[in-house]
Amino acid sequence: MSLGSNLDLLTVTFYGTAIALILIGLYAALVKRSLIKILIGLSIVDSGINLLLVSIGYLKGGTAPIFSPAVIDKNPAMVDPVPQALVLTAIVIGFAVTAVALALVIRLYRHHKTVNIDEIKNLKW
Amino acid sequence: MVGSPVQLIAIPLFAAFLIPLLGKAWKELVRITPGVVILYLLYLSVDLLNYTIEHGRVVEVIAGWTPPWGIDLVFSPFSGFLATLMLFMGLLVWIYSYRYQTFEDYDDYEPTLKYYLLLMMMITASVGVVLTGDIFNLFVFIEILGITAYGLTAYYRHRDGAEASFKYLFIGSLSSTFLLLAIMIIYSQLGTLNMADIAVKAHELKPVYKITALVLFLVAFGIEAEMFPLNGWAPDAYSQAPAPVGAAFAGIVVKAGLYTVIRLIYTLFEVGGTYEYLIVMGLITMFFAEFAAFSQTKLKRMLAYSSIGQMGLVLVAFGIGKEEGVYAALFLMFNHAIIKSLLFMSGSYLVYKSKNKYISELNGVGKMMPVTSFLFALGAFAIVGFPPFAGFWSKLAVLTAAADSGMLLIIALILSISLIEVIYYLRVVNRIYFVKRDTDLGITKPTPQAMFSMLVLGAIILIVGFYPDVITGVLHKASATLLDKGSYINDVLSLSQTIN
Amino acid sequence: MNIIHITLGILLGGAILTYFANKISGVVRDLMFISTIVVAAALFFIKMTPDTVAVFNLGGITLSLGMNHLGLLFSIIILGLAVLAGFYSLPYMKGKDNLGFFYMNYLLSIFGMMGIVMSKDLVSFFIFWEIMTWSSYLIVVYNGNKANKIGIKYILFSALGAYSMLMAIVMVYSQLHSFSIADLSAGFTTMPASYQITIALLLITGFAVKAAMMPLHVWAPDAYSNAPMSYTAMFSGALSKMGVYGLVIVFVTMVSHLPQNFWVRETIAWLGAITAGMATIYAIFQDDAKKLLAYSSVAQLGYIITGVAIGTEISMIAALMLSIVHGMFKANFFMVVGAVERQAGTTDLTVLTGLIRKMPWTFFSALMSAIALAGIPPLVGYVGKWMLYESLISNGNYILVIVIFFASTAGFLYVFKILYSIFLGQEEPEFENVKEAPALMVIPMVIIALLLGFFGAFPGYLLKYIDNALVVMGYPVSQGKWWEMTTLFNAWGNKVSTDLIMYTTITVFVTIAIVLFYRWKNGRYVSTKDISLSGEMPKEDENYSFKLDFYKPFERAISPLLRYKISKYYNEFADGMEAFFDWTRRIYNGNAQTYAIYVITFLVILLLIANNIFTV
Amino acid sequence: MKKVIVLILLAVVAYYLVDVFSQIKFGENRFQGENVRDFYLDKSKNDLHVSNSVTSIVVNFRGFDTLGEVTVLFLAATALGSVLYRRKAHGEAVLFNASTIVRSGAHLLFAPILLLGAYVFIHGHLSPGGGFQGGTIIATGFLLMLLAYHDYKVSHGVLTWVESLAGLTFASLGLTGLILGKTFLENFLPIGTINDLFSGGIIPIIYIAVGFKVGAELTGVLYTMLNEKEYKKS
Amino acid sequence: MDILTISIIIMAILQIGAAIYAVIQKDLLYAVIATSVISLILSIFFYVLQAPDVALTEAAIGVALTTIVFVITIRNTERHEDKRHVKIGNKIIKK
Repeated sequence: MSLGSNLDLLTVTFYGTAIALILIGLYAALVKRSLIKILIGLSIVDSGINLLLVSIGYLKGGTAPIFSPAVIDKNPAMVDPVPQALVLTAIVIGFAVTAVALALVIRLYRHHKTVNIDEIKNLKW
Repeated sequence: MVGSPVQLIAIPLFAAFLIPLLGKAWKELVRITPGVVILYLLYLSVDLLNYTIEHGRVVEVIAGWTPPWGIDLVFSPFSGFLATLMLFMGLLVWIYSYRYQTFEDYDDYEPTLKYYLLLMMMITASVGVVLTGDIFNLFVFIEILGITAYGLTAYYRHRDGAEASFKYLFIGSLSSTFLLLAIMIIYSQLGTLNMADIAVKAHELKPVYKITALVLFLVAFGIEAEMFPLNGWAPDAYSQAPAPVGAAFAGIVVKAGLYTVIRLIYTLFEVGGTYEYLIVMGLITMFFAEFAAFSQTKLKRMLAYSSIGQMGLVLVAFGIGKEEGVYAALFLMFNHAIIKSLLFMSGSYLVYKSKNKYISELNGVGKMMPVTSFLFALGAFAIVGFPPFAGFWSKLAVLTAAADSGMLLIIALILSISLIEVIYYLRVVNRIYFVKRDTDLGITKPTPQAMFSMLVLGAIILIVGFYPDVITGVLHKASATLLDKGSYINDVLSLSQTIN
Repeated sequence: MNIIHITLGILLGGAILTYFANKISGVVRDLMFISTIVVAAALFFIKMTPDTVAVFNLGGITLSLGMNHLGLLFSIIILGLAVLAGFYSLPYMKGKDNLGFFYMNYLLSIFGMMGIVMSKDLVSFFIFWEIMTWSSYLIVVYNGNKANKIGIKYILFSALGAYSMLMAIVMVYSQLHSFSIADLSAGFTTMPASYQITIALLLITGFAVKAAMMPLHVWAPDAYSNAPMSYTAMFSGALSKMGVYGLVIVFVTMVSHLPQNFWVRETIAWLGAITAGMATIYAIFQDDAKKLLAYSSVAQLGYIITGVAIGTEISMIAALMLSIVHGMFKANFFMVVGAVERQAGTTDLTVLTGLIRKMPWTFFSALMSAIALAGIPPLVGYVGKWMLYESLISNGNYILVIVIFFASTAGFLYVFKILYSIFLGQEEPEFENVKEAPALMVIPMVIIALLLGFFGAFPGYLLKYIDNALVVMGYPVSQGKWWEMTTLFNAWGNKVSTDLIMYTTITVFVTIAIVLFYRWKNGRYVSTKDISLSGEMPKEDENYSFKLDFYKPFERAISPLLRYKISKYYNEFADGMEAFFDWTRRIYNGNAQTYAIYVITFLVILLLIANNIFTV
Repeated sequence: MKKVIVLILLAVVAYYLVDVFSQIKFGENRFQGENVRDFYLDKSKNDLHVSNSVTSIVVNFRGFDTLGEVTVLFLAATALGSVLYRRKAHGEAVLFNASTIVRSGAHLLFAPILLLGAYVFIHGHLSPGGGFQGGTIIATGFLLMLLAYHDYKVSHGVLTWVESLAGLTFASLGLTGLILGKTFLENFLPIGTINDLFSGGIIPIIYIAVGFKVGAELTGVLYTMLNEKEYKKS
Repeated sequence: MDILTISIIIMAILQIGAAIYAVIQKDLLYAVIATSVISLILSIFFYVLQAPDVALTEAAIGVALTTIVFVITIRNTERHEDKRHVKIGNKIIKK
């Protein structure tokens, strides 16, 4: 089951969706007023980045980079494992940052009774 | 044989996992172990620094795989100097925050454990950022630095810590997004993540990739280094964090951010126009930060803006670029770390009781807290560059560097900025000593250990002021190492031939 | 460890020890303070030989300190005034709080000044200059009232001057790769023309701020009047002379080589003259003695600046002579006002009256320094002024002479105002129990007064030192015997000397004094109320000595000129800057999303312009 | 107004992103010379005898990243704890008992989920998966129990012990590499033959430690957030 | 254009639609669910791109944990984006 067929269509879909996700995420983060919606936007940006990172590592007709017993002697062309390792770390860091951000949102709500970013402006000038 | 640089990161990690257990055995251990660890690391890094000054770089390989394949840590006089400076400041911040009064009001086991853990890890993360030789590893260390900074900024309940921390997190996550995009472009084209390898292969990059990657890197690292349009979060984070953390921000965290920009421009990419970019951005940052600092009414926010302004000056010095430029920049970094931390430490004791730290609440505190206000005034006189103190030599170095490369306009701009600095710092000193006390705010005497760390900083200012040759040797060696990129590359990449 | 190390070491060590001595007790502090000054001065004058050099190596820069005759001349002013003002300030400052701090800064500014006079290279010159600046700043704001406004104005202008000087120093370094003044004067002509003129102008602005030249003088009146009088004596007497010292060096080493030599000298001379004129006019209408003296000090400096700017041999002698003499009588006048303030409690001229009988010695020294200030023959002020006129006329700028002449005669007006309102006039019951100032305050004043007289009679003593200084600056030797003036001849060939006029006036005055003295016995004591006013007998409580609006008609005549006070424009500029700064900080409006939008806009701008600013 | 500006900005960013990424060919082998990818694949198969090369990269070649990674999670949990810390918890937790279906289902599913999680991180070096994935699955298992039963208590002490011990094993394995004269995190155990359970030296051990650590940490995080007292009611 | 490519394209469109829905939807709970849909499709893409490890991680962290953490936060703060659109019964009333 490999993505052999017409490559340029797949380029458009994978790169296209990744960049679309990044842009939609950024739009949400920059325009929406609710803190949670901003964080949703940021997590969508993270997903877009991760998709982009993995799709960069893809190789036409390559299999997963695992030398399972079935495939160990045939040594087929393998997909690039390095971006996968990076994405693994990036996903977990993305989650950690989102968790801390949401904790901050709870704390802000406790104090300001609102999650609207325009109303949380004690520190200015 | 001198210890290996990886201990500078492995041992604090080991201790970080150990501390929760130690805490169960004896509560006080939670406060003591970070200090002991940082002290040992400081000893180690000073020892390493002396070694590298004689014998050149120490490149430490991790997991046995030599640089282009595995991750490597580079302990050169340049990164070593920064690491030692950070560890020294970390030690002083730890001493300052040992049994710090506000923490006592929180005298619960939970928050103190978390504070000391996050503080130690913030220092280790900055040392990690400075030492690592791999861009993805740099990304991970910047994230650790970020997470600890978010946690520490939001430490106090009674202040707007959460708001400042959220702003820092929001902009920080944007910075990590751009960083990932840039690493992606670099990896897809060059197939390697090692800095020396990238530096070698950078010329193979097609212009479109190189420029986009450079821009993404500049914006991501610009956020960490608090350049002008990207540093909205910085004043809030500095002013809302607890006093020791504010001193740590000024002394350590912003140095790591600045290091990333410098490593990018001096080693990673040889792109024309980056030095002018540094000068222009440095000047803009200096202008806006100093203008904002001038019209501040709150003390810690004023110190925050002034710290950003000083960083702008360091950027300009790095932008000037030749041997004197880098030497001046490093001298400025050293002075800024020492003096700004002293100002944060002593300043926050002067306005300790006031809720939002107005400068007007400083009136006449000189008589009540003679030593702390003397130290604050000493810091103010030093940062402004009055001669017998440390700040003068670094300002002179920057100006001579600018004059040598014939940038008269830049000298004029730097001097007019320091004119503004003179006014708003001496305005505060005026209030401390020469205006009668009109508020009924009580005062808090600093704890003995807080006084100790402040006095150490004050002594350093005087020593470096009267006899700057104490550290100029190290600075010259460090600036020489940064400048010759060739020796960095073949030091790191030559290892691959020897080991396997 | 030659004499330079010792003197500077004593001064610096003394300053720090005095601060800590204050913790022990007042007496120890006073002792430590006065002994530091006396020992330093004594050692300096005994053992100083002009060729001793001390070299330090700090931060990769060689700092060399040495002494030449020019430096010796200025150090006479500094240490002389320091000793006298030191003794004066012991009783004057009794009872004020944290005096350790005050005396430390006092000694630090002396240390700074001695360092300036001794420094052979620009960096040490700048270091001591800044030490002098911030230590004098700490004293200007010492007694706290309106500290912020006056202090900030003072430090702003001094920092402006210091930083323009620093820029010039750094430009010199970039051209000649050395900081030493000798190399500078040798290599000045090799520099490109644009560098030459900018360096010269920057240095002139730097020194003009300290010498309170017209456009940059705004800080002087407040700073002089707000500082304690014992320090102001030294502040206006010696500290402003550092500006003159700098100007002398600049004009001698650099301006003479400049292509625009004539224009620079002309503008600075005119600025000096304008300073003299305007400051005298302002001084006339001041009601507070301190403010009046401050403006008068700015005016006197105006003469010196003109003298230095003209740059011929006689004008340089006049300038140096005036700076020494101004140092003496200005310090004396400030001490007088300090004594009056301490004894009578106020320095407001409209309130003070009739202290002549109560404070005779103070009156005597006030009289002598008034005569010297106004340049009336028997005293040394006349010699300086005379030589200044001599040089201006022989140099051909006649309009300048008219302005200077007007300024110095108008000078007499405010001198008379201060003498008349404080000492003469009918006594008031309010000042009934005013006694003479304590001995320690009176002795320095009387010493200076006598010196004024002595040098008036025998100017040669002073001129000997000035001559050695001129030789150092490259002028030919001009000094004759100790009683003569100079062997110089002015443009019309007759000798420049005031001996004739000087001795006639002295003989006339002395004879009158002797005659009066012998007739003293059958003199009749007359109370100030015993005046017949066209037949009316003055009632007991009426006081006919008018003090208010002393020169009202003169003021009405001059008032259109007074509207253009320069400080009005400075305040407008300062408020404009403040508003602009306040506007710029609005950029950080506290909303995290706006900061994120700033980041994205910066990214977009960088992406758009990346191709043409980064060349791959 | 802000919307318009943001849209324009994002359009420009989109243009540049598309411009760069359209030139990077999808699925085409870009690296010809000796490059990192082939090196890792070859070394992971022959030197380390680890079949899942992603795991060998994550744990061995770029082990330092994972050490940093684990610290990030550890610090995130600490920072989260310090941000949400409240001295006197007032008001009762609003957690309520889920419906019986969920409770019985949770009871049924809890053990298999833990088993699956354990399987995933034990076979990290053989089949896809590993420390992070296994740990998260275990955390979801505990989450299920926390949501189902309002009085389900996860003892904080045990979590801290597991978390710290796992972290210590990871760090000490790295340090023993250093002590034995090799470099930090280098493999010093026999690497066995590829594709059987005990292959790849210290890599599986590290990944198992990571599994425990991540599992304990995320459960702690979820526990702190869930037991965050319901503020609205009080 | 075999079946796999078509299904990928459909899923891609679905993902972008879910992203837009997540941004536009006022009720934050639905927005969070849309985010988990995005992560789910992302996990499938990772599987298709021959990256099983990452697919497993994305499934575990992206879909499960991120969603639950968001839901917990919504429970502690506000469900609707701006208070004014409070839903009573099925009518949305501006408060």
